Amino acid sequence: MTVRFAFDVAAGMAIVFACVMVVHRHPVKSVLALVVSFFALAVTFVLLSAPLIAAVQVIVYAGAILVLFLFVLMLLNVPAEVRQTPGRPIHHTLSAGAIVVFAAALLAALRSYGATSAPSSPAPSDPADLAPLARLLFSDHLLSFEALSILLLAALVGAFTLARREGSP
Amino acid sequence: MPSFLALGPNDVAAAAPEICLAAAGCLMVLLDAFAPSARRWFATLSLAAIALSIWFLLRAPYGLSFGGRYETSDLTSAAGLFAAATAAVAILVAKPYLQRTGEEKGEFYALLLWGHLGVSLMTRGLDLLVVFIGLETLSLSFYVLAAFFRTIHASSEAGLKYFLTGAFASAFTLYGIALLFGKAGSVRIAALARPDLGADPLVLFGLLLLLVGFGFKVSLAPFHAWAPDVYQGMPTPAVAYLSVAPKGASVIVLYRVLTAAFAAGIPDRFRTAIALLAILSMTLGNVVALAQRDIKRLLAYSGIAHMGYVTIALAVFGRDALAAVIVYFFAYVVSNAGAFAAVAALYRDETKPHPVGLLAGEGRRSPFASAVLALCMFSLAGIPATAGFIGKFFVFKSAIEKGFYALAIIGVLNSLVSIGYYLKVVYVLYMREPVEEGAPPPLAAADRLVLGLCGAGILTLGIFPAGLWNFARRAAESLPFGR
Amino acid sequence: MAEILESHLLTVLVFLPSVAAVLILFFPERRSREAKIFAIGASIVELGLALPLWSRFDASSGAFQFVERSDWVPALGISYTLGIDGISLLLILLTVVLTPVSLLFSLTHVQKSARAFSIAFLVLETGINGTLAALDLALFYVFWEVMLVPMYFIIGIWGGARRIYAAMKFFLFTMAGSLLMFLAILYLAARHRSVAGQWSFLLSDLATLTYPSMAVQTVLFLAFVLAFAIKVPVFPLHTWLPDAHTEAPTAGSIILAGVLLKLGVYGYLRFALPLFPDAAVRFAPWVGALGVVGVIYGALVAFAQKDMKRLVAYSSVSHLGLVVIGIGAFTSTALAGSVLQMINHGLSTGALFLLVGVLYERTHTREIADYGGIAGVVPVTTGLFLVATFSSIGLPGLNGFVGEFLVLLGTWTSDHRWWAVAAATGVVLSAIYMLSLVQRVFWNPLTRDENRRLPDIRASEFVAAGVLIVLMIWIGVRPNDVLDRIRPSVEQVRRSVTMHAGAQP
Amino acid sequence: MTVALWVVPALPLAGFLLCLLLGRRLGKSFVSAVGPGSVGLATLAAWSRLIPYLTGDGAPIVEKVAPWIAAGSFSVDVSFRLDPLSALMVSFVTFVGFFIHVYSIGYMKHDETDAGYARYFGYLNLFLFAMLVLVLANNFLLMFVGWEGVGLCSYLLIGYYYEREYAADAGKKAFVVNRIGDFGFLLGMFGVFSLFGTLDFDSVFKSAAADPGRYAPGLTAVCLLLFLGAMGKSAQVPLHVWLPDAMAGPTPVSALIHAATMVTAGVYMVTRCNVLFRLAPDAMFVVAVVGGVTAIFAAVIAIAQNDIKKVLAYSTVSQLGYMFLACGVGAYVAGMFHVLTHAFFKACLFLGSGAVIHALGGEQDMRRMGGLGRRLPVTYRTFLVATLALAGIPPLAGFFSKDAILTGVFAAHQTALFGLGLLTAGLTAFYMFRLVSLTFAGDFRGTPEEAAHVHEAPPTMTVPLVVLAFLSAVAGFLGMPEVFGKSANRISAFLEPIFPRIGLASDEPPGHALSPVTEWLLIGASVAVAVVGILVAWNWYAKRRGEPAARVAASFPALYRLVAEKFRIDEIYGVLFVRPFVWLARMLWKVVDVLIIDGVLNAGAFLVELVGDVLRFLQTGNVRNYALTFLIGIVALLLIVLAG
Amino acid sequence: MTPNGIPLGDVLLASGALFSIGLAGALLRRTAISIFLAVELMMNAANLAILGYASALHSLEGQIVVFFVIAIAAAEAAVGLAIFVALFRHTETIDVNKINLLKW
Repeated sequence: MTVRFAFDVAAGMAIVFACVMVVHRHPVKSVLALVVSFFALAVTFVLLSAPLIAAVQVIVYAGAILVLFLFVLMLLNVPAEVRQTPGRPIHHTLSAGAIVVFAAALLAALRSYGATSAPSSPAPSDPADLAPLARLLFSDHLLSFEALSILLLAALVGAFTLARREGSP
Repeated sequence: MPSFLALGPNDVAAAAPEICLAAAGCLMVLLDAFAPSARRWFATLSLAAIALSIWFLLRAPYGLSFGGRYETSDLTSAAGLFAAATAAVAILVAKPYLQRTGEEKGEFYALLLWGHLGVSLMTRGLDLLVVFIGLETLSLSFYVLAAFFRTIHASSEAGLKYFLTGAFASAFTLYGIALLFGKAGSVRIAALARPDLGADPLVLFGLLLLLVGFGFKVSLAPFHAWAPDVYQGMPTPAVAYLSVAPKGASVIVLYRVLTAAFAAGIPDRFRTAIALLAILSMTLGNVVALAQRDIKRLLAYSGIAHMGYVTIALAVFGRDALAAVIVYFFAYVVSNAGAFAAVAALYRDETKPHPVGLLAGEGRRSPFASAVLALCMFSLAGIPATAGFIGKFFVFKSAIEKGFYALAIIGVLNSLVSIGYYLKVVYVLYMREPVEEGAPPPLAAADRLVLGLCGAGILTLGIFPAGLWNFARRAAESLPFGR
Repeated sequence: MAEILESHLLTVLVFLPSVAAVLILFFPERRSREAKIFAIGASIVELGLALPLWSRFDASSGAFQFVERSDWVPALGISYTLGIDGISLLLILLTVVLTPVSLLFSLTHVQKSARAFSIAFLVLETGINGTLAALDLALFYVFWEVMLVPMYFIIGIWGGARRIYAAMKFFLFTMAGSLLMFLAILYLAARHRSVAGQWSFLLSDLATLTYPSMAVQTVLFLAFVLAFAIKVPVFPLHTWLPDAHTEAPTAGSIILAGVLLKLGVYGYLRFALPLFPDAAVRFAPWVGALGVVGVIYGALVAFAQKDMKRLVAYSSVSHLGLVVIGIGAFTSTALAGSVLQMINHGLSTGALFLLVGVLYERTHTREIADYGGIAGVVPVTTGLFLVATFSSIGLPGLNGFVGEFLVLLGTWTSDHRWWAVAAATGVVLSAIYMLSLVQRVFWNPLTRDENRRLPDIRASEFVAAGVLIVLMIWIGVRPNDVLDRIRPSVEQVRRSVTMHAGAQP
Repeated sequence: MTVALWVVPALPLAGFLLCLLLGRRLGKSFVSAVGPGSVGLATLAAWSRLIPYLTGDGAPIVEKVAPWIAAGSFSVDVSFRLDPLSALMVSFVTFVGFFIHVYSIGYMKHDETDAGYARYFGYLNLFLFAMLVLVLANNFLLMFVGWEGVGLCSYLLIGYYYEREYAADAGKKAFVVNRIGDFGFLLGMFGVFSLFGTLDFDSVFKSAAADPGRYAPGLTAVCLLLFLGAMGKSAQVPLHVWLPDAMAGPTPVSALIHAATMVTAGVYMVTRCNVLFRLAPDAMFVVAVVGGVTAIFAAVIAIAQNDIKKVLAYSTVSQLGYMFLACGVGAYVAGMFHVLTHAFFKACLFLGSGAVIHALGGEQDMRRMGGLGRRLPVTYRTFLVATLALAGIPPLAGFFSKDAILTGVFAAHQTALFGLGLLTAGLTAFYMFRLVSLTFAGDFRGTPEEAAHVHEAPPTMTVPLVVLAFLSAVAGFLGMPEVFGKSANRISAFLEPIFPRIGLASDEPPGHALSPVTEWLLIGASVAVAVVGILVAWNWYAKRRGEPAARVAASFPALYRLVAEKFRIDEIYGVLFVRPFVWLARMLWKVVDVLIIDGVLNAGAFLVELVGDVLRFLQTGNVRNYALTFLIGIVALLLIVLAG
Repeated sequence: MTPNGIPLGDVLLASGALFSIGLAGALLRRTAISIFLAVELMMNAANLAILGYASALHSLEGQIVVFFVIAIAAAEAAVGLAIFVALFRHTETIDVNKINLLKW
C-alpha cells in the first residue's frame, strides 16, 4: 500500500515537473524542472523493482545528459523565449487540438486495454541481484550490446565532427 | 571466452558483414586523425568494406543467430544487396564531390558505413530492440552527415531539422515498441504472432506507432515534411544513400512486423490506413513536386510520391507484393541514386542551391551526365524499357491481381502527373540554351563510373527483369505469409 | 547470318535501327554529316531487309507469319513474341519507307546536333516496328511507350517556336491514354491466371478470355480504346495533333502523320477487337459516329487554318476519321478500305508535309499568307505538291481514291448507310480546303518579292518526295497488289470478332 | 490489224507525260509535235476501230485490260467498251479534239514561256485521255475515273493563267462544284452496287431490264443521285455557276472542254444509264424539268451579256439544258444527236470567238468590237454558218437536232416544257444574232491601235474553223426526221442497240407516233421562232445600232440589271453557303478547338500546378509545423484504425 | 498488478500522461533545446511504460531495453547538442521559428 502511495507521489511529481518543464519559457529553468522530473521517475523505477535502471537514470540522464544540456545552454547563452507577436495562432490551436485528441486516445487505450497476459515466470527472487540481468545482457542481447557500441561510437565521432571549430583537425 | 558470453562461430559468421563495416569505419577515423595522407584511399577502402561485407552476407549460413534475434535469408541478402548498391553509389559520388568541396574526411565515409550498418541491422533484426538500435545508428549517422558541411548554413539547418523531427519520430517508435513489448511480453517480433494479439486495440496502437515511426523514415506523407528541407541542405552523396536504402529497410521492417502480427491477414481498417497513406503520399508528392524549382527538393517530393507507390504494395500485403517492393527498390536504387549522382556531377558548386534552371543546355555541355540524368528521369517516370517501369509494373500488377483497382488507378493517374516535372528536367537539359558559357570541367572518373553503372542498370533491369523478379520472389518466401 | 535473317527477320528489322543508333554514338560531333549519311544508309538497309517480308509474305493466309517466340519473363508468362499479318506488314513497310525519306529530307535541313537527331529517328523506327510486330501485350505496351521518348525529343529539340508546349502536350496526351490501357492489360493477364491457372500476356491466349460481366468488358474495352483514340486521334481528343504536327520538324511531322497516327487504328484492330468482341460490337456505332464527326470537323477546321502545316494536320484528322468510319462499319470492304487508306494517308500526308517543309526551309514561314503565285518560281515543287494534293483529296488514278471509295462503299453496304452519305461530303470539303491551300500558296499573283528567287526543290528532297509520289501512283493504278495482302487479314479480324461476339453473358 | 481499245486513251496519256516531263527542255516545236501528234494518232487509232464498227452490226465489244480493285464482295476491272454510244462519242471527241489541238498551236504561240506551252498541251492531252476513258469505260467506276479526270483537267486549264486571281478562283469553283456533283455520282454508284452487286454496265443494265419490278423502287433515288453528278458536270441549274466563270481559261479550252466534249459527259452518262432512268419515271421528269428550266434560264441571261465568250458560255448551258430536256422526255437519241451537232457548231463558234479575241489582242467586250466581218472574212463566214446552225435554220445541223428534241418533247405531252423549248429556240436565235451583229456588223468601236492590230488568224486556226463549220452544216443529215423517210434517221437506227426493250411505254422513243402533219407543223414552228429571233436581232443591233434594245432595257431597268447580273446567283450562293461555311469553320476552330477542348485541358493542367503551388507553402520551413502535421497524421490514422 | 502491488494501470496512465506532456512541449516550445528536452521526456515516458510492463510480466528483458534506450538517448543528446552548436554558429539563435532558410 505504502509502495503504491509512494509510486503515486513520485509519478505525480514527475508529471508536475514535466508540466513545469513544458510551460516554463526559460530553457535553463525547464532543464532544471526536467532534472527533478527524472529524479522522480528514477524513484518510480526503483518501486517497479528496477534498481539498476533507476541508478542509470540518475547517473546518466539526470547527471550526464541534462548537465550537458545546461552546459550547452550556457555556452550559447540561449535567451528565454519571448512571447511571439503576433504568434502562430493556427499552429497553437491545431497543436492543442491534436494533442488533446491524441492524449485522450492514448490514455483511453492504455486504460481500457493496458492489461497484459499473466506472467509466465515467477517474480525474480531479489530484484537487486543483477547477475541474471547481466547474463541476459550478454547472452540474448549480445548483438544489441555490440551494436550499441557502434552507435555510441558513431555519436561520438559525429559530435566531434560537428562541434569542433573550423580549421582545427 | 567467458562462460556467460553466448557467441558461437555461427553468430560471428552472421555478424561478419556488420563487423567489417564497423571496423572499416573505425579504421578510417583513425587514419584520418593520424595519417591524413591516406584520405584519397578512403573511397576505395569504403568500397572494399562494402564489397567485403556483402560477400560475407551472401556467404553467411542461412538461418537464425544470436538466440534467434538475427536473420540471414534470401530476404536479407536481397535487402543487403540493394543497400550495398546504394552505399556504393553514394561512395563513388562522394569521392569527387568531397574533393571539390575540400571536405574529404574519414568521418564522412565512416558515418556512411555505420549508417549502412544500421540499415543492415534493421533488415536482419528479428528483435525490435535490434531494429531500434539499427534505426538509431542510421539516424544518428545521418543527422551528422546532414549537417556535415558546417560552413554551409543550409547543411547545418538540414541537420537540425532532421535531428529534431527524427528524434520526435523515434520517440513514437519507441513508445510503439513499449506497447508491443508490454502486450507480447517480449521484444521479439515473433512474439507478436500470438493469435490473441492480432485484434487487440493496444497492439494495433503500437503497430500504428511503428508504422508512423518507420513511415517517417520512408518519408510518407504526412510524415514527409523533413525530406525536402533535409535533401536540399544535405550533401548530395549522403542524400543519394538516405533517399533509398533506409526507406527500403524500413519497408522491410514494417513487412516483418505486420506479417508477424497479422498472420491471419491484415485487418481492413489497418489496410485502409496504409492505403490512405499511399494515396496521400503519391498525390501530395507528385502535385507539390510540380511546383519545385530546386532539383533536390524536386527529387525529394518525387521520392515521397514513389514511396506512395511502394506503400500500395504494403497495403496489398502479400508475398508477390513484397517481391514487388524488393524489385521496386532495386529499380529505385539505379534511378534515384543515379539521379542524385548526376545532380552531384552537374552542379559544380555545392555551396549554392540547386535550381533546375541551372541545368539549361547541359545536354550539350556535358552530354554523358545529362543523358544519364534524363534516363533516370524517364525511369522515375516509369517509361517502359527502364527499371522504373518494371518497379511500377510489379506493384500495380500485385494491386490489380488482388483487386485493388482504385489504388492502381490513382497510382497511374499520379504517374501521369509526375511526368509533368520529370519531363521538365529533361526539357531544361536539352531544349534550353545554356546559361553559362565555356566548356564545363570534365567528369571525374568516379562520376563516369557511377553514372555509367546506373544508366546500364536502368536499361538492364528495364529490359531483362526476369532474373530480378525470380530473385525477389525467392526473397519474399523468407517471410511467413498466411501461416 | 543468312539463317538468322531467315528465322529472325522481324527481330532484325526491329532492332537493326537501334544498333545503328548505338553505332552513331561513336561518330565524333563534328562528323555529323557522315553520321547523317550513315543513318540514311542504315535505314535503307532496313528497307532492303524489309522487302523479303513483302515477297515471302503468304498473301493467301490471314494468319500471323514470320512468328518468333521466346520467353521474356517466364514467371509471368510474358514472352517476346513477334509476328505480322497483312495489316502490320503494310504498316511496317510504310515505316521503313518513310524513315529513309524523312532522314533524306533532313540531310540538308537539320544542323543542330544532327547525330542526336539521327539516333532519335532510328530509335523511333525500332519502337514503331516493335509495336507493329508485337503479339504479346506486355511487349506491345513497352514498344508503344518507347516510341514516345524519341518523338518527344524530335519535337522538343528540333521543333518550331512553341515546340516545348507541343512536345509536352504530345507526351502527356499519349501517356494519359496508355496508362489505363496498361492497367487493363494487367487485369487481362491476372484474369487469365485466375481462369487458366497461369500467367499469360499473349494475345492469342487473352483473346479466348471471357469476362465476369459485360460491364467489366466494357470498362476494359474503353480503357484500350481511350489509348488508341488519342493516338488516332478521334474528336475530341485530337487537339494534341495540330500542335505536335505544326511544331515538329518536317521529318518528325512525316513520321508522326505517316505512321504514328495509324498505330491507334492498328491497335484497335489488332487488340481491342479480338479481346473485347462484344463491347466492340456494342460500341461500333459510336466509333463510326465519331469517325463521321472527325471527317467533317477536321475538314472544316482545316479550311480555317492560316498555317500550312496546321492545315495539313487537321486534314489528317479528317482522313483518319474516314478510316475510323470504315472500322466502325466493319464490312470486309470497309475494313480493307480503312487499312488501305491508312497507307494512303501515310504517303499523301507524308508527301504534303515534306513539300511544305521544302518551302519552309526556303522561306522559314508557314504562314499561307506569306506565299502566293510561286508556281512559276518553283514549278517542280508545285507539280509534286499538286500530285500529293490530288492523292489526298482522292482523285481516281491515285491511291487516295481507292481507299476512300472502298471505305465509303463498304460503309454504304453496312447497316449505317448514313455514315457513308455524311462522310462522302468529305469528298467536297477536302477539295475545298486543299484547293484553296494550293491556290493561296502557288497561284494568285506573286506579291512578295522575296519569293521571286526561291530555289526550286533540291535533288535529295526530290528523291524523297519522288519515292512517295511513285508509290501513290502505283497503289492508285494497281491497288490489288496491296489489297491482296490486306484481304485475308481483314477477314481474320472479322472472324475473330464474329466468332467470339455473343459469348459474353 | 486492230489496235486494242486501251491504246486510244493511252496515246494522249503518253503525250501528256512527254509534254510535262520533257516539254520544258525540248521547247515549243517538240511540244507542237507531240501534243497534237499524240491526239492525231489517237484519232487514227480510234477511227481504225470505228470504221469497221460503224459498218458492223453494232454488237458491243468489251476488252478487259486488267483487274483493278477487289476487296470484300466488291471487285471491278479496267475494261473498255465499244458500243454505238461510245463509238458516237469517241468519233467526235477525237475529231474535234484533234482540230482544237491544231488550232491551239496557233492560238497559244503568243504564250511566251516554253514551260507554259508544254503545260498547256500536257493538260490538253491529259484531258483527252480522261475523256476517252470516260466514254470508253465499261463500268461505272472506270467511267468515274474519266469523270473526275476531265474535271481535274478543266480545273487545271481554267486556272491555266494561274497568276490571275479570277482564273484561279474560277478553276477552284469549277472543281468544287463538280465535286458536289461527284458526291451524287459516288452515292449513285453505291446505290447501283447495293442494288445490283456490280458496277459493270452490261450486268447492271441486263439485270435491270430483265426484272424491272424488282429494282424499280430503289432506282428513283439512285437515278436522282446519278443525275446530280450529271448536273454538276453539265452545268445544269443550280450547279451551272461554274461554267461561265470557266471562260477564264484559254479559248480553245472553252471550245473543247466547256462546249464540245466534257460538259456533254452528263448527257452521255444519263443516256448510258437510260435503262435505269426509264425505270424511274419520276427521276426522268426531274431531268426534263431541270433541263427545260436551265435552257430558258441560261438563254435569258445570254441576251444581256456583253462578253462574247460569256454569251457563248450561257448558250452552252442553255443547249445542255436542251439535251437533258430531251433525255428527260425519253428522246435520248435526240439528246445525243444534239450533243453531236452542238459539239461541231459550238466548237466552231468558240474557236471563231477565239480568232476574234486573238485578232483584237485579248479584247472580249462586244461593245468594243463591230465591223469585223470585212476584216476577218474566214472567221466571219464560218462563224455565221455555225450561228445559223445553232439558231436552227434548216438545213444546218442544229435545225435537225433541235427539231428532234422539240418533237420528242411535244410527243411526250410535256406541253409546258415544249413551250419553254420553243421560246428558248427563239431566244437562242436572238442572242446569237445579237452577238453576230455586234461583232461583225456595223463599224469598229475599238481604239485605233486595236483597229490597226486587227488581222486574220493564221491557217492553223482557220483550217479547223472551216472544217468545223462544214461539219456543223452537214452533220444534221445523220438524223433527219421520219417525214423524210423511215430510214432517214440513221443515228437513231445506229443507237438502237443501247435502248433495250424493258416492256414499258418508254421502249418506243417518242415521235414515232406523230403524224407527218404534226411533224411538219412542229418544224414550221421551230423555224418560225428562229427566223423571228434572227430578224429582230438583226434589226435591232445591225440596222439600228442597238438603240431599240437600249430603249427596252431602259424601260425595265431593274429587270434588265437583274438579267445582266445573271440573277445574282453567285451572290446568293455567297450569302447562303460560302459565308456560313467560312464562319462555321472559324467558329469550330477558335471556339470548339481552342477555347473549349484545349481550354478545358489547359485549365486542368493549370489547376494541378496551382494546387501544387499552394500546397508547397505548407512546407513552412518551421520544424514545429512539421511535427504538427506529423501528429495530425497519427491522430487521423488512430481515428481510422481504432475509432468505434 | 506488479509484484510490489502497484497497479499496472497507474503506471501506464502516468507514462501516457508524461508522453502527452512531452508531446505538448515538443509542439509548443520554440527553442530547439527545449523541444529536444520534451522529446527526451517522451522517451522516458516510454521507459516508464516498459518498466511497468516488465515488472508486471516479471521479465528482465524490459530493463535491458530501457537500459539501451537510455544509452541511445545519451548518444542522441550528444549529437543533437553538437548540431545545435554548429547551427548556432550560422544563425546566432536556435529558435526554430527563425530557422527557416530551407522551405517551400
